[in-house]
Amino acid sequence: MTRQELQNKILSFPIETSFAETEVETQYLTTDVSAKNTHALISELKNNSDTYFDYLFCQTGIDFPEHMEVLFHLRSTTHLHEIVVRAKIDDRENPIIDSVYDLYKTAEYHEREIFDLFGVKFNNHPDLRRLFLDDDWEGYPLRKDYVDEINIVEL
Amino acid sequence: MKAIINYIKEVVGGIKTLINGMKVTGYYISHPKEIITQQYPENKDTLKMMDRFRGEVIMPHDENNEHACTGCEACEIACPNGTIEIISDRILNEETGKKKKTIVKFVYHLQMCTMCNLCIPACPTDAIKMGQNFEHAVFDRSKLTKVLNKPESKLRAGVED
Amino acid sequence: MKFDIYDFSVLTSSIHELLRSVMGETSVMITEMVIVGIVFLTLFSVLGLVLIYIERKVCAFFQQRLGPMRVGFWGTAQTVADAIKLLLKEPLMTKSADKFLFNLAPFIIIISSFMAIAAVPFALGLQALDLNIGVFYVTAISSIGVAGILIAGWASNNKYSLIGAIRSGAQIVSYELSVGLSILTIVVLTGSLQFSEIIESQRDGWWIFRGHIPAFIAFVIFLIAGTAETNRGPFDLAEAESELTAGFHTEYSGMKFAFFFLAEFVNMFIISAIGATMFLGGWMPLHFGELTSFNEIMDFIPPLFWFLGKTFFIIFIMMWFKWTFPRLRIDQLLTLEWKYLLPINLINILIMAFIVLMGWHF
Amino acid sequence: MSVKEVQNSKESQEYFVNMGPQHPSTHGVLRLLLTLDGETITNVEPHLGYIHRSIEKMCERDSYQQIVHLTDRMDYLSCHMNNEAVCLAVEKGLEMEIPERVKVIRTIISELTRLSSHQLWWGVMGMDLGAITSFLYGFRDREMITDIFEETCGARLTMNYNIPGGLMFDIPSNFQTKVKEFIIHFRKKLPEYDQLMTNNIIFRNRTEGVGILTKEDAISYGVTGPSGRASGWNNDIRKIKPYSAYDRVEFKEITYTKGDSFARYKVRIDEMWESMNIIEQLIDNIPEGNYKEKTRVVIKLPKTEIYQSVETARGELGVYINSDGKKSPYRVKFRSPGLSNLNALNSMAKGGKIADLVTIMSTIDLVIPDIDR
Repeated sequence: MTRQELQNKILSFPIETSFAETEVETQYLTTDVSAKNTHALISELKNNSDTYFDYLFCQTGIDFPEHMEVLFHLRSTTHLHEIVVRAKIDDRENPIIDSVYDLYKTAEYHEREIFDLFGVKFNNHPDLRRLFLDDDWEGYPLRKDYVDEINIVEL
Repeated sequence: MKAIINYIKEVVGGIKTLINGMKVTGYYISHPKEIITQQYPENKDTLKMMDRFRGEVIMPHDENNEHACTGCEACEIACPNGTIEIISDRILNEETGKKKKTIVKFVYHLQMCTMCNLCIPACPTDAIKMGQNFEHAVFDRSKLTKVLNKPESKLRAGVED
Repeated sequence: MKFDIYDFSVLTSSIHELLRSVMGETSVMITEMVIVGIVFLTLFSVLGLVLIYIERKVCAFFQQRLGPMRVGFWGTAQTVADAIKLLLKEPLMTKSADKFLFNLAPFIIIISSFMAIAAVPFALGLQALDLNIGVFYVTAISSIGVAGILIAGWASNNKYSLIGAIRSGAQIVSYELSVGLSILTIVVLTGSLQFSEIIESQRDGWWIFRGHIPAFIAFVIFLIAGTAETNRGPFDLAEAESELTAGFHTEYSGMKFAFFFLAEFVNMFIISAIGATMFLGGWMPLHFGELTSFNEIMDFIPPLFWFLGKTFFIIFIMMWFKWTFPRLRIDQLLTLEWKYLLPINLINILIMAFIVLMGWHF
Repeated sequence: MSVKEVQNSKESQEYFVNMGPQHPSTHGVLRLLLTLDGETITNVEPHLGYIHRSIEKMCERDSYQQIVHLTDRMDYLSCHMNNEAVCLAVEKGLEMEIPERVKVIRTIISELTRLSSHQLWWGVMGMDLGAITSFLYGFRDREMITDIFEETCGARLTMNYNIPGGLMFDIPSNFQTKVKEFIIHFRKKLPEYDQLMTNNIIFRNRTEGVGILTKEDAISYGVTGPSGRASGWNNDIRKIKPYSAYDRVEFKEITYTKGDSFARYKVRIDEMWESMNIIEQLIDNIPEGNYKEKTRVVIKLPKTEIYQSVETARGELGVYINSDGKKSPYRVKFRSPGLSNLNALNSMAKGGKIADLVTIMSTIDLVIPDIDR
C-alpha cells in the first residue's frame, strides 16, 4: 500500500490520530497519537488484514524539553510497508503508557530498556525492571537533564 | 525386521561420518608442513607490519629536528576520546616581531587512544602519522602519557596553517 | 623361546637371591614391596609427564600449530615445569567444603589407578601381580575411581561440580558394562583370565587377527567404552568446560588438581594397556604361524618395545577421538551405551562363542 | 514460577545456577540465571548491563564522524557494517551522492566482514560443543581476511574504514589479488567444515530438534538475521531494501523452515557460500573514481528523522537519528539484533538440558556488547 492509501486507511480508524505536515517528506509515514489510545491504534494496525503490521522492529524513547515521546517503527512482513507511530506523553515527571507486549513479544526488552534509561512506566508489562543498570540506580541516564559528574565527560 | 535393518544402517552410517571427520584431522597431522604458527618473539627481526598499520600516533621529525605541527588543535577537536592535549604558548617570533602561537607540548595519552585514525586526516599540515610500533606494555601508567614533539624541536619553516 | 635373552625374571630372581642372602624372610618381602612401590611411583610420574607432553603435542599437530616449544628443546621440559608449578601452587578450599572428603577424593582416584597398574604385564617377567583372575581384578578396581569423582563433586560444595560428578557417575557405571563385555569376548577365546596365559595364547597370532570379525567389533566397542571410562574424548561430560566450567575438579588447585590430572592420564594408559594385552597380544611379537624366518626377525625387538608401541598406538587413537568429535549430551551418552553398545556386545559374545564352539577361529 | 516464588517455596525441587558473567560459553559478559530441575532448564533469565557504556548518550555529544567510530565497539564482529549503517544514515540526511567506487568497495568489505564473523562463529560453536579443533581451523581462515583488512585500513577488527561521504583510504594495489587468493583458499576449506562438523552424527544429534523457533515467534520476538531466516521468515535487508551495491548483485536469500539449531547452523554455512559469490561478482569490476565525497569538516544534519537499517552478520542493525540541525544529533537509537535474539532465548531453551542451552546460544550467535551498547 502506498503512503497515501495508508494514511487514508488510518484516518478511517475510529481512533483520533493526526499527521504532522513537514516541509520535506519524512522517510516513513508518521502518525502522531496521544499516549491513551496508542495501544488501540497499534492493535488495530496489527490485526487489520490489509495493513497487518506484524513486526515491531524498533521502539525508541525520546526526551523533549516539555514532553516525552515513544516511537514505534512497524513493518509488515507480507505487504513490506513501514509506518512510524509517535506516542506523545505530556507528563514528563511520571510518564505512563500502555505496554504492547501482548501484541509483540519483542517489546519486553525494548520497553524495559526505555524504562531503564528514560523512566517511562509501561502498564501490564510482564516484568518491568531495569534492563542494564542496577535496580537501585537513581535517575534515568538518557534524559537530557541527567547530571553525573563522575561518568559523563564533557568534551 | 525393518527396525533391525535401519538400526544397522544407522550405526554404519554414523561410523562412516565419524571416520569422515577423522580424515580431516588425520590429514592435518600427516602434513606438518602446513603448520601456521608464527613464533612471535623469535621472529621479531623478520616481522614487518603493514605500512598502514595503526600502532600509535607519532610526529615525524626531519634531520635538523623540525616538525610540522603549528598547534592549531584540529586533531584535538577531531579526537573522540580526548587523547590529544596540545599546550601552546604565544612566543615572540624574531623576524616578524609579532607574538605567534607556537606549540610547546603535544601531549598524547596512549592509554585512552582507540587507534581510530580520525586525527590524522584532520591535521591540515600532515604533522602526525600512525606509527607501526605495537608493543605498548609498560609497568607504570605514567609512561603511557607521551610528549610527541622532541625537546628542542622547532616548527619547520614555510609550514603555514 | 627365542627371546629368553630379554626375560626380566632373571633380573628379579637375582635381586631376590641377593636380598635373601642378606636379610631374613619377612624383611626381604618388605624391602621387595618397597622397591616395587618406588618403581611404580617413578613410573607413575614419568608416565604422567610423558603422556601430558604427548597429548599437547599431538593436539597441536592436529590443529596445525606447534604446541609447547619454548621450555626445553621442543618443549620437552614443559610438563616438568607444569608439575613444579602445581607443586608450588597454594591448595585452596572453599570455606563451606566438606574438609575430610575434599582431601580424601584425590587419593581414592590415585589409589585406584595404582592398584590397576599393578596387574599390567609390561614385558616377559616384568609384571608386579600376575593373579589368575587378572582381568576380573582390573575391571573391579577401575570402578573405585568413580567413587572418588562423586566424593570430589559433592565435597567441593559447588553446583557445577555436583552436576559434573553426577554425570560422570552415571557415565562410568554404564560404560564399565561395555568394557567388561568386550574383554569377555576375548576371554571366551583364551579360556583363562590370567594375563600371562592370555598373552601366551597369542603366541602364533594376535587375537584381533585370529578372532577376525567379532574380535574386531569387540575392539571397536572396547575403544569407545574405554574413552568413556576415562572421561575423555567425546564423552568428557564430567569436566565439560563449555557447560560446567571445569566439572568435578573446579575447586581443586595445586597438588590435589595434579592428582586428578595425573590419574586421568594414567587411567588412559591402563585402559590402552589392557586393550593392547587383550586384543594386540601384550608384549608378544607379531608372529604368522609357519613363516619361521619372519618370526625370528620379529623376536629381536624386545617385548617391552612391543608393549609400549601397541599401547601408545591405542593412546594415539583415543587422542584422535578427543580432538575431532564434539561432546555428547548426557542422555545421548546413555542411549549410546544401553541401546547400541550393549546389544551389539551381547550378540558379539554369542557369535564368538559359536565360532569357538565350531572352531572356525584360526 | 518467577524467581521470587521459587526462592521462598519450600517444596520446589528447583535450584538456581548462575551461568556467567564470567563463563566460557557466553562469549562476553552475559549472566544467565538458570532455574534448573536436575539437568532440565525450567527458566532462563538473562541479566545484562555488565558492558553497558551508554553509547547512545555518548553519541549525543559527539560529531557524526566520531559516532561512526563508536559503532565499532558495538558488534565488534561486523564493524564495517555498523559504520556503514551510520554513514548511510548521515549521507541520506545530507542527500549526498556517493561515488560508485565507494559503494562497491563497501559491499565487498561488508561481505568479507560477514565471512570473518561466520568463520569465528563456526569455530566458537565447535568449541562450545566440545570439538576444540574447529576453533583453530575457523581462525586460520579468518586470519587471511583480517590480514586483508590490516592492509587496507590498518586495523584488523575495529576498522573505522568508513567516513560519512566515502572511505578513509583507497584500497591498496594488491587488494584484488589478495581477495581472490583468499576465495580460492576458502573454497577448498569450506567443504572441510562440513566434513568435520556438519555431517558428524554426534553434531547432528546435538543440534537437530534442539531449540525450535516457529516463524510466528521469530517475527513476534523480532529475531532477525540467520536465526530468523532458519525459521522460514525471509527478513534479509539486503533483499527488502538494498543499499550500497546490493541491488546490482544477484544472490540467493537462504531460508530454512524447521527453525531448530541445525537449521540456524546450515543457514550460516550456506551464507558463507553466498558471500563468496557476491565478492566474486564485484571484485573484478570495481569502477574507477574518487574514494570519498568532499564533506564539510563539521557535518550538520538538517532537522529530520532518519532510520537506516543494514544486514549485519547477526541480523538487522537499525540506526535512528533524530537531528535538530546542531553539530551532534538530538537522539541516536541503535536497534541491536542481539537484544531481540536474546529475547527469544528463554522460549527456545525452556525444557532443554544445559548442553542444549549452550547449543542454542551458540546458534543464535550472541555478541554481548551489541546487546548492552
